[in-house]
Amino acid sequence: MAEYLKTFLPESYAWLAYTAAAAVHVALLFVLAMMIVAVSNWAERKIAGRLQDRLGPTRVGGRFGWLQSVADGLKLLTKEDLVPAGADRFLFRLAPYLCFCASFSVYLALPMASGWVAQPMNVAVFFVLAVAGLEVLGVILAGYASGSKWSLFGGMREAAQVVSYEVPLALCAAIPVMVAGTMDLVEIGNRQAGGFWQWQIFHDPFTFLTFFVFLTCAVASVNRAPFDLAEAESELVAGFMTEYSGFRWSVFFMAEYASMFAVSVLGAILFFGGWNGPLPVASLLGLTCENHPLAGYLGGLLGLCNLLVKGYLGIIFMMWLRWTLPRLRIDQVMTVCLKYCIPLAAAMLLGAMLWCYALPGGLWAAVENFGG
Amino acid sequence: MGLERVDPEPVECDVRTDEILVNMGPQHPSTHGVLRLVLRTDGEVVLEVTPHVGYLHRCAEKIGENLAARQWIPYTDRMDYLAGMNMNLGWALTVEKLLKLEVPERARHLRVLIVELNRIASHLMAAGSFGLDLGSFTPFMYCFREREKILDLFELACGARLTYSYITVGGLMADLPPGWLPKCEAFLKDFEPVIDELHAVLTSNAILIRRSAAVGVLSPEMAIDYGCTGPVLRGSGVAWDLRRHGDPWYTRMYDGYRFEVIAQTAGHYPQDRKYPPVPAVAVLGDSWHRFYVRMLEVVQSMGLVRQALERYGRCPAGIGEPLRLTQKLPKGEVYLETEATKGQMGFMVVSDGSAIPWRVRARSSSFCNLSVLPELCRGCLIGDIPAILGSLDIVLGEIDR
Amino acid sequence: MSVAIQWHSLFFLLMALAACGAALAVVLSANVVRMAFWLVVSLGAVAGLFFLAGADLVGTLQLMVYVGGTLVLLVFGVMLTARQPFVDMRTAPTQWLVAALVGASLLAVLWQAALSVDRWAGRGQTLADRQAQAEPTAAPLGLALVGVRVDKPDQADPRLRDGMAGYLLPFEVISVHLVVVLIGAAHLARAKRRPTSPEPPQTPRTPE
Amino acid sequence: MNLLTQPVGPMHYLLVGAVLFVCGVICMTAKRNALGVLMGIELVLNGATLNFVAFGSRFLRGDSASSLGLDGQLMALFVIVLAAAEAAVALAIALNFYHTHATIDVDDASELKG
Repeated sequence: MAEYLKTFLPESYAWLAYTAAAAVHVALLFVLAMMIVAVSNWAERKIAGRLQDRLGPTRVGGRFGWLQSVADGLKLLTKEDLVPAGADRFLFRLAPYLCFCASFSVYLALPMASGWVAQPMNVAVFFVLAVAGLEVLGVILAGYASGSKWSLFGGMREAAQVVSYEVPLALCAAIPVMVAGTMDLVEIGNRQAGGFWQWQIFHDPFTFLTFFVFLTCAVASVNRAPFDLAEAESELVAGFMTEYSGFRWSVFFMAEYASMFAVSVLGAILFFGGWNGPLPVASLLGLTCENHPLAGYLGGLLGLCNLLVKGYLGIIFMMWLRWTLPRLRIDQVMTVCLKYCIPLAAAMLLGAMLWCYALPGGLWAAVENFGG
Repeated sequence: MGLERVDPEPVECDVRTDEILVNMGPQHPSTHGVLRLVLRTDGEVVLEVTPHVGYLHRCAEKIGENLAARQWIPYTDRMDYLAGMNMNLGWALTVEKLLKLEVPERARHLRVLIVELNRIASHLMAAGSFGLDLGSFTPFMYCFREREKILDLFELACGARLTYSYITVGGLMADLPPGWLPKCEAFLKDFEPVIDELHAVLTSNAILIRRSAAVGVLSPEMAIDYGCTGPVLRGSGVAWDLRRHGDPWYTRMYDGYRFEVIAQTAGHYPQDRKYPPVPAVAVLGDSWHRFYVRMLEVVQSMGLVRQALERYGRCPAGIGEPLRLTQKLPKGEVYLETEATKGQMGFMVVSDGSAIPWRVRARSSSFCNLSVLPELCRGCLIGDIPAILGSLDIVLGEIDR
Repeated sequence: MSVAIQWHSLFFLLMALAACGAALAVVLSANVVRMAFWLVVSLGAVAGLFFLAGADLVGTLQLMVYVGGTLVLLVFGVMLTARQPFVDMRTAPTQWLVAALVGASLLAVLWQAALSVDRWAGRGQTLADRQAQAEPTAAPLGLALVGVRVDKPDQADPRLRDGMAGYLLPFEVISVHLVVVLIGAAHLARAKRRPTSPEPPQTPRTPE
Repeated sequence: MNLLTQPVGPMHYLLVGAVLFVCGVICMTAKRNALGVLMGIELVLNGATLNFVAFGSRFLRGDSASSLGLDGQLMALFVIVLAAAEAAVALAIALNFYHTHATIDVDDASELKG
């Protein structure tokens, strides 16, 4: 894109072309993330309403309350932004943005379709996990800087929980990485092209089980119920968000949804074929770059839709959990992590390793070999 | 009975840090009103809990000493505002006992009908908010939906949804409107499957069991020592229900009614239908048992409502005359306890012979139930406090009066 | 070489300024939580510098282990030991003076040393040259850790060529060392009292 | 604009590393809070890691000759991992000290003085 823009500009203004290209990329990513937040916010309220035998939003923007998120956003923007007297003002103001930055930086390395990624990275899986784990710093700082004991409890809980759950999460992510033989998310996604039987979750029984451990850890690492201890309403008022109001509060909120979607997409790419649909429709229709650039573009768009649907299925699953289950206690959260998730993930890693050694082609290839 | 007492020693924890003094309430979401708990914690471990009450004190008893006996009925509504009918009944029976005033048979059955419906509503609220305290929001809405239906029935009967003043000294304020009985029957029919739903999302939910089983274990001895009553006492395995074991003036209201006193005696609950089994991790007297007792009592109350519906329909018209405001009370004093939804609600009236009582006193069940909280919470985690408090099911209006 | 801005240099400058500025802020802030915050910024910027140097695995590891693990642990420690919120312990001016003197002389030495070798200045190649040389490092690093050096196939010494130059032994030693250290840290952090409850309610937190 | 127009070499990394190192040293000597000292150590380690990476990076050197190659990055990996272990132990010591002395001021840790 920068090269294309450069043709319109004199040589000495080449930097302008680069800046414009970068700005467009950033804007695209930002709009994508904001749309995800807005839609998730609406969906959460609607799903919660349906689960609870009520309607959810119905007024703003037509029959289904489509514009509820806009109304919520306007309300939050116009609310007073309070800083408690006992707070560390500087850190208090900064903490939400730290959270926000961490969860949005993840999108830097998340491919949205084959090759549609802001920054192609050799170690993308690792990078996504690392950056997603940074969100906890903002939460801890928010908890500490609020100068409230409830916030402090929330921050401490978050620190303990997220640092612990990063371990099984990384172990679970290591298994599909090992099966695919690369940490590049684009490459991992492309390897699962073909059909749903090529997805890594169906690679062997171990990856199948790993997915469920991954699911548990992913829900825990983005602090959703039943692991939402950091903001446990009935215990800690609102945890680290107790003292926040207005826009700053909504920034935390956006960060939460953004990381929910990021972790769903990560799961989709690692286990569910990413942008490859259950049936290879795009390649059957010939929507690849080899045929025509425009066809490749259409195929990418189809892949994007695929990925968005998969990501949203993940988000809807998390919402379903949140509105159904009670919350765990902090010691039980730790027990789940240390006594169940880590040993299970380690065992799965070992199992998948042995499977890859014995039957390199995966379950499908094994079946084919057996039949042939 | 396989009881386990909570270790009274403060719990030693691994990584020791500073003790923190935290104020839980009076504006905390899970203190069920304006209760204030001062927690002394070491990290997440609670070393000491001190409840502070009185934020909702409204001098109800003193007001009662300046009003005619029947005029105080609306004030009883505002004590346990989740079970106004039971409060009305307690005061009405107390004054009736002083007056030796009999109510007609139709009024008796109507009272049973209304009071047991209110018990269902109150227990639904308790079950829902218990779930909410443990972080499960949706069952709360289900409970509220059913409670709304009961409140609709009450609104049809007396015009009010929360503070009814329906049962009064000498009978009831009005008879049921035409068409009320079929509506009540329809509600019972609809409600039956909802109980199974609630059992599915609450009682047998694995997380809820782990959060509430063996948490806040109250031994029967301690329960009796602290004067705990109602589902809290029965949750500890003491089969004691004033509807059966109380003052004859009260128990004769239930003459001829069949119901079970819900408590785990001899290792099992009285069961007339299939309920989720008691989980292996649950200890008698813990939060789970208190919750379970309420869930089973709802079914008993449904049975009582059904019986009352049938009996009420057979009675001749006449639901008693409300006491005239100028009617002089006989000299003397009466204390009567009734089985309200939260426990034994006692009212005392002392009369010097005038129409206005000389002394009025209310014995709050929630107050006694709350008094055991510091014992139950010693050494628990912060997350357990809402569980224990929710299982005690207190109402601050009644505690502070 | 055109006069156009080198984007790589610009980003390097941004990251370097962030790293140095935040490091200075660590020194200058009195509040320990703010110090931790500035340290996060500084180490994050260093991770950025690693990325700019083409060491993406090291950069990611820096983000994950250092910023996400070690610093969280550190902030956790700050919270556990903050008697009242926002503790600050003032240092005497004379101590500051001594520290500044030591620091300044050290900086002078290091600065001089860095500037002394002309080859290190990195002049003379274009960005395109460098990009041609840049290659993914994750796989060679991983192989080196298990003892295979794919980047040095032309070793003169045959022993080194057969994997002796790999890092398998240090890798193992460090793994064992980490386990020992974590167990030791957990043991050290425990209060020296016998817990009376049969099941301790909290397990000591350790980093990954 | 000089810096912007010329490519970055290991020298620039060394300068940044020197600043980090010196800041760390000052932190270690001047801070009285044990955790402040710990943060100083982290800064020092990072300054050193930066040097390793700079010398090991082909991207910066442009020539593969006489470079540390992958060894530099491997060293950096080891430093990062060991720093995590070091922080865990140091934190445990600080906590223990805090339990016994109710402070983490390192100036109070003087029992072993003769």
